[in-house]
Amino acid sequence: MNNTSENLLEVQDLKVYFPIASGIGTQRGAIKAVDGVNFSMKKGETLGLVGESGCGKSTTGRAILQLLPVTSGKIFFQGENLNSLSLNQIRQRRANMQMIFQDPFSSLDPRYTISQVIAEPLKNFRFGSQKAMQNRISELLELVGMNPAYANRFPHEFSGGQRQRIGIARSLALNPSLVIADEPVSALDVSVQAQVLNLMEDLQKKLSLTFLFIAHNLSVVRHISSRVAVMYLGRIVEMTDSKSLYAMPLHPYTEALLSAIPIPDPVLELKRERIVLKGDLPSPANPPAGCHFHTRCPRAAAMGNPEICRTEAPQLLEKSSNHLAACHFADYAAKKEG
Amino acid sequence: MLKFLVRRVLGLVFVIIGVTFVTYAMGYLAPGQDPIKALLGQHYTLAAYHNLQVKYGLDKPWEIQYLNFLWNLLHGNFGLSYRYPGQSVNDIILPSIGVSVELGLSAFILALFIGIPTGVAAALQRGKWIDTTLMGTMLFLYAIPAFVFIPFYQVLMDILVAHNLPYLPVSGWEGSIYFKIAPIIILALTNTGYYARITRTVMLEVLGQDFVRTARSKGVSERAVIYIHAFRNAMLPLLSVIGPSLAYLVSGAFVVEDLFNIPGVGYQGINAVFNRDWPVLQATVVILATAVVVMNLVTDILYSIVDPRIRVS
Amino acid sequence: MDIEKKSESMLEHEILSSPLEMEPDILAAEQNVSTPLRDSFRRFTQDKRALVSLTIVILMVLTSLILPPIYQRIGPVLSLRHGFLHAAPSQYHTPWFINNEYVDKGPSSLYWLGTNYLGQDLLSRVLAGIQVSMLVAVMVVGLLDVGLGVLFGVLAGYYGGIIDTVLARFTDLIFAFPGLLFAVLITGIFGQKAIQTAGNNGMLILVSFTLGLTVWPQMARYVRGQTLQLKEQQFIEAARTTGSTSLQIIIRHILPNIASLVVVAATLDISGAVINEGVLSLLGLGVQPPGSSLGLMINESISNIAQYPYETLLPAAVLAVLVLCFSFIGDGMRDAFDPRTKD
Amino acid sequence: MPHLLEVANLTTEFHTRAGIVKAVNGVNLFIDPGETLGIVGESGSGKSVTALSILRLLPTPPASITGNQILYQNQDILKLNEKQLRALRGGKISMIFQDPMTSLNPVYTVGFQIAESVRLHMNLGRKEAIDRAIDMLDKVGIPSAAKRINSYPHEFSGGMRQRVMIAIALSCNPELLIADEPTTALDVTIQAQILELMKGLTHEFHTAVMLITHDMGVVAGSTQRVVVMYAGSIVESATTTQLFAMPAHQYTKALLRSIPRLDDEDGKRLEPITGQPPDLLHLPKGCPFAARCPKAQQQCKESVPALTEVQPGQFAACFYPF
Repeated sequence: MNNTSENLLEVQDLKVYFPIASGIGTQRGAIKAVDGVNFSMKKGETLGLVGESGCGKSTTGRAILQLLPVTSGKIFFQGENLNSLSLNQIRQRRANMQMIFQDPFSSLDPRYTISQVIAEPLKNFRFGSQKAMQNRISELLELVGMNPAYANRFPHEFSGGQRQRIGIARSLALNPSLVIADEPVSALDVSVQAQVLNLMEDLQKKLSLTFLFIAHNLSVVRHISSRVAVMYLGRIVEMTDSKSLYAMPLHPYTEALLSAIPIPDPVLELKRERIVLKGDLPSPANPPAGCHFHTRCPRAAAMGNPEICRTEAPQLLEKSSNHLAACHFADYAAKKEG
Repeated sequence: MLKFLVRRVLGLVFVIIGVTFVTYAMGYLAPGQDPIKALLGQHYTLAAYHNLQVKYGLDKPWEIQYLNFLWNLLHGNFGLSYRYPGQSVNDIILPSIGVSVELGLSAFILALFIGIPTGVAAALQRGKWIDTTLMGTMLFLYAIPAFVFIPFYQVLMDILVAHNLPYLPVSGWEGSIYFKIAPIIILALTNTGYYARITRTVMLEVLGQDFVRTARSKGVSERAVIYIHAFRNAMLPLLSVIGPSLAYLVSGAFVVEDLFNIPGVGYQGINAVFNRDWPVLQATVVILATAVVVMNLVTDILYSIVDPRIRVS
Repeated sequence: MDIEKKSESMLEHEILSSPLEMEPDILAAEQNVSTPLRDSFRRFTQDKRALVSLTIVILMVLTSLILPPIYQRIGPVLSLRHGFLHAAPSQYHTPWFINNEYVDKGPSSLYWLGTNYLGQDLLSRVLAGIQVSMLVAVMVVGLLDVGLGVLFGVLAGYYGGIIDTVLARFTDLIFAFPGLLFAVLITGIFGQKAIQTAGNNGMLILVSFTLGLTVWPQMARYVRGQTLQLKEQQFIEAARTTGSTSLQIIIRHILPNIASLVVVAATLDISGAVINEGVLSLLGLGVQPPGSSLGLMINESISNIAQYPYETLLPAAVLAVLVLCFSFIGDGMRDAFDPRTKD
Repeated sequence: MPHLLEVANLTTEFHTRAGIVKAVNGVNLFIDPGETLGIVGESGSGKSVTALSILRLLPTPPASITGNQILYQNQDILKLNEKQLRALRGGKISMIFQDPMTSLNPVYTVGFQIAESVRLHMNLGRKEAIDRAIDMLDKVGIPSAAKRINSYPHEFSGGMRQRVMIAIALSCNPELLIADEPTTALDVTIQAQILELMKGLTHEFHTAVMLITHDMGVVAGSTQRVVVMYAGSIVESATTTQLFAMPAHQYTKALLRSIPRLDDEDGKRLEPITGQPPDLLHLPKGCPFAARCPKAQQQCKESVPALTEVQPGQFAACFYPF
């Protein structure tokens, strides 16, 4: 776990707070978007980061790429702490870590042709002659399943799925080792989602990419990730390989999340017991004390609201082999299942 | 809400201080003849010169002069005229304020009451010939400045007079209501066009929003959809442009007062320029700027009353 | 985080909200290449009102430049002041030549558009007036409005912080001088000095400078707002992740994307500049006789409007046409570049 | 038993500058009292436009709604005048929309917005209407309803706003509720709450529901019958059990295969539908799905298959079903 050299990426106690300004310069408080996140990624694996809106999953991804100011914590990428680098040094590292964006409409400059979009990273890192660049662009377009003949067209002539392919081509232009995909299919139609997911899977194998796959949809994450981390209000509450997560979730939030996802099978739906969480997500500006989840937690309720849940924040600990959960009563689930 | 108000008022004070400073600096830097010499004429004694310098406060360094200027301003005293010995600026400018307020406010209200309903009507008839005609007219009114309308108006009146038809006066203000009709309407034209165009745009935007569809899906009548649901929302962006649009009234007022010989603030200001009477010009600028800033504050307050999202925070 | 929800039924939404402008996203993509710029151009060329206006403006400007040298060769040599003075058309067909023997005359073969109360040639004065209007417009809008407005607007929007605060305060201050007040103040106080130093050219520079100073904060505000919106777009973030520097992002992505807004706003500001120059001249604060400007022509003749209405209405009408044309062009450009603002 | 609502040959077109967009193309469907019908489809399939056409909520122009009839209890909605239509909207048929953030009027209190509907349709006075509004807020699970009645929409979260929308929609005891993607804008855990709430309340009031969604999972869990739309047409119509057990249309089959499922076995590769949906401006001559269909034959490209019964209660518009 602490062997930094083996891990491509290691995030230690990452915190990202956004100040809430209250008028005349004074700070009223902070939105704790990411509040102490730890995880690491090996080369070639795909980690799925899931959670509902406002849980801090996208912020985590952007913080890793140094796209927004990190409040505290360390981010080791290829053994080097990114937080200690200058802006210019970070810019140099960008060749190695790329991002795929959520919105296929706003992630491509409407005034750029497809080839200009893909050329941007190549130009920034002095890829070579004009000719070499054109060849590389054609190669990338073919790689993502687009006809290179379209290179001189503008984004508005393409559908959402096609634009997402173009965005993927851009992110791969510099042969990055880490790609952070921020909800890459959530803006796409269901029938197109599968195309893009398969493409990403193929590319990962072909180019031995490391993916951090951020999504709110657990069934999508399941397909593409070898490991999954679930976030709630700025913290990781559970992290394990995707098989055990779906087979035996230890955290009550994961349980509820899984049970809330409808399955396209009426027979199964009829039989399933659904855990419906009470109430709304608390504000990240003012998260509940103790375990962030205790206000909505069905397990705590079933156990008569133990005091420890309200007072002490549970640590993310290994509860069974390679299965981490941040719940005072994680064993309760294991016993129930067992 | 109170905090918001305090902040706005503080900002306003700073802006007005800025205005006075710029105005003062300009008057101080003004090239040309020494005003004291101008007042004294060809023959004067050094003692008389000095006396007058003290009286006008021009013997002190500039920063003291400015502070004095501010101090007097706080007491509603704009100082002494350079042009008319023995007259204070207040004597000259105060009577004109009432005239300008009457002219400006009437024109403003007229513009609101014609512009906004016109805009709403055009929005409801979008794309039809009524819309095209109304908006063409409104663009015309908005684009053509008052000083183009006025000559045409005057010629029209001359023709009416020549044919013994009823007509309106082409100059003056005090006397009867007939003097006031034309200046007010002509001053209102630009803003009428502006309000109508903005209202149409805003109404169309609001009418396309989801909550309007919700209202219709509830069975609310089209009238209520427009006046209860859409218009109240359209008022928000409207209010935010009405404040700045008052500036047009002021520049329009210069021209209208000048060409109609209406003794308002703008008229006095222009006269002061030709008389090189800087204290009067300074007073004009400060009064008009304050008027606009205060009106902006008023629209801000109205805005926060109409919009519950601001009211709370 | 709401984007996915928005685009779920993107197409349906698109149809409902902007029905007349639906650009089909699922284009069969077999037609000839359309670019955003080309689309705007096509929309503009379909706007008849704007096209006619553009033609009129071009014709007026060309006439004001080409006609005077020709006009100055046409006409007999006049014998004036009982034969004491002989004047060639190159003299009396100028804006400033005073001819006491041809005062307040209507159009004739000698003076095509007639003369004013001093016997000056109205055609020459109108053409010179158009030149002045356009010159001021170019200086005000081209240099100060666009130059300063874009520079400070982009910097304030992109970097925020101190630049933004300073811009905001400065804008507040300028906006507190409503309309022409600032220009009246400056030209009133420094006008004579400018005339003494550099004649009417000096006056024009002073007028342009003061007018420019009052319009650019508005442009900067527009640009700032648009820049802030663009900054939210993911392609800006994407540019950063691909290793572009801030300067590169501004030059490659921000500027091209605000260009249409700037062009539209600048066109509309031209109307404003033409009007404001007219107002200042009308109030006697702009170009001084014997120079000519449309506003000054109105100023000179309006006291005699009862006897000679034509002398006032002519410059007024020319100015109205000029201003209206620029408004129509600006309106057409806005519809062309941003079809969403039109219904 | 007569149908509650019967739509016959509904066609909705949008006249745009680029041409005529055929958003809904000859749709026939019905809904019975108390039943929940799902309408499922992707973006641009015409499902929302169908719903909006039923209540004639589309601006005409640019939209034009033609069709044989939309029969609601022996009344043809297409022939109603403004007044009759208003009595129907919100009274007999009410609607919930996708985006709870924009569907409520930001400048009025939620109490006003519920009471407005009540006063229009239930002949109640101001006071009674407010009482009814408090009742409804309470029913949809908003705590301390009597106090919250004076709150503005921005003071509620997305899920809470959707509850308010439901309160408005159900406040006049409608016989039919049209829910247009009511949970798409919400998080999954909130979606579960809202679906549960809708199910409970519509059952309690015996309200028929037309549930429009793109989520096959939601359809499976909440409906009795399903209509599948593609490119403006109904391609399949069946009971929910039939549809998922044995989808008949090739599109339905392909769609179900392409969706990532929570209960998929590990390492299963998704089977995407190739290509893109057709451009509604230039619909192909034959079956709209032909270009993406693995089983398409020459016939499919030439003529449009009609919706025919392929087994009792199951209809598909496909030449080669199953």
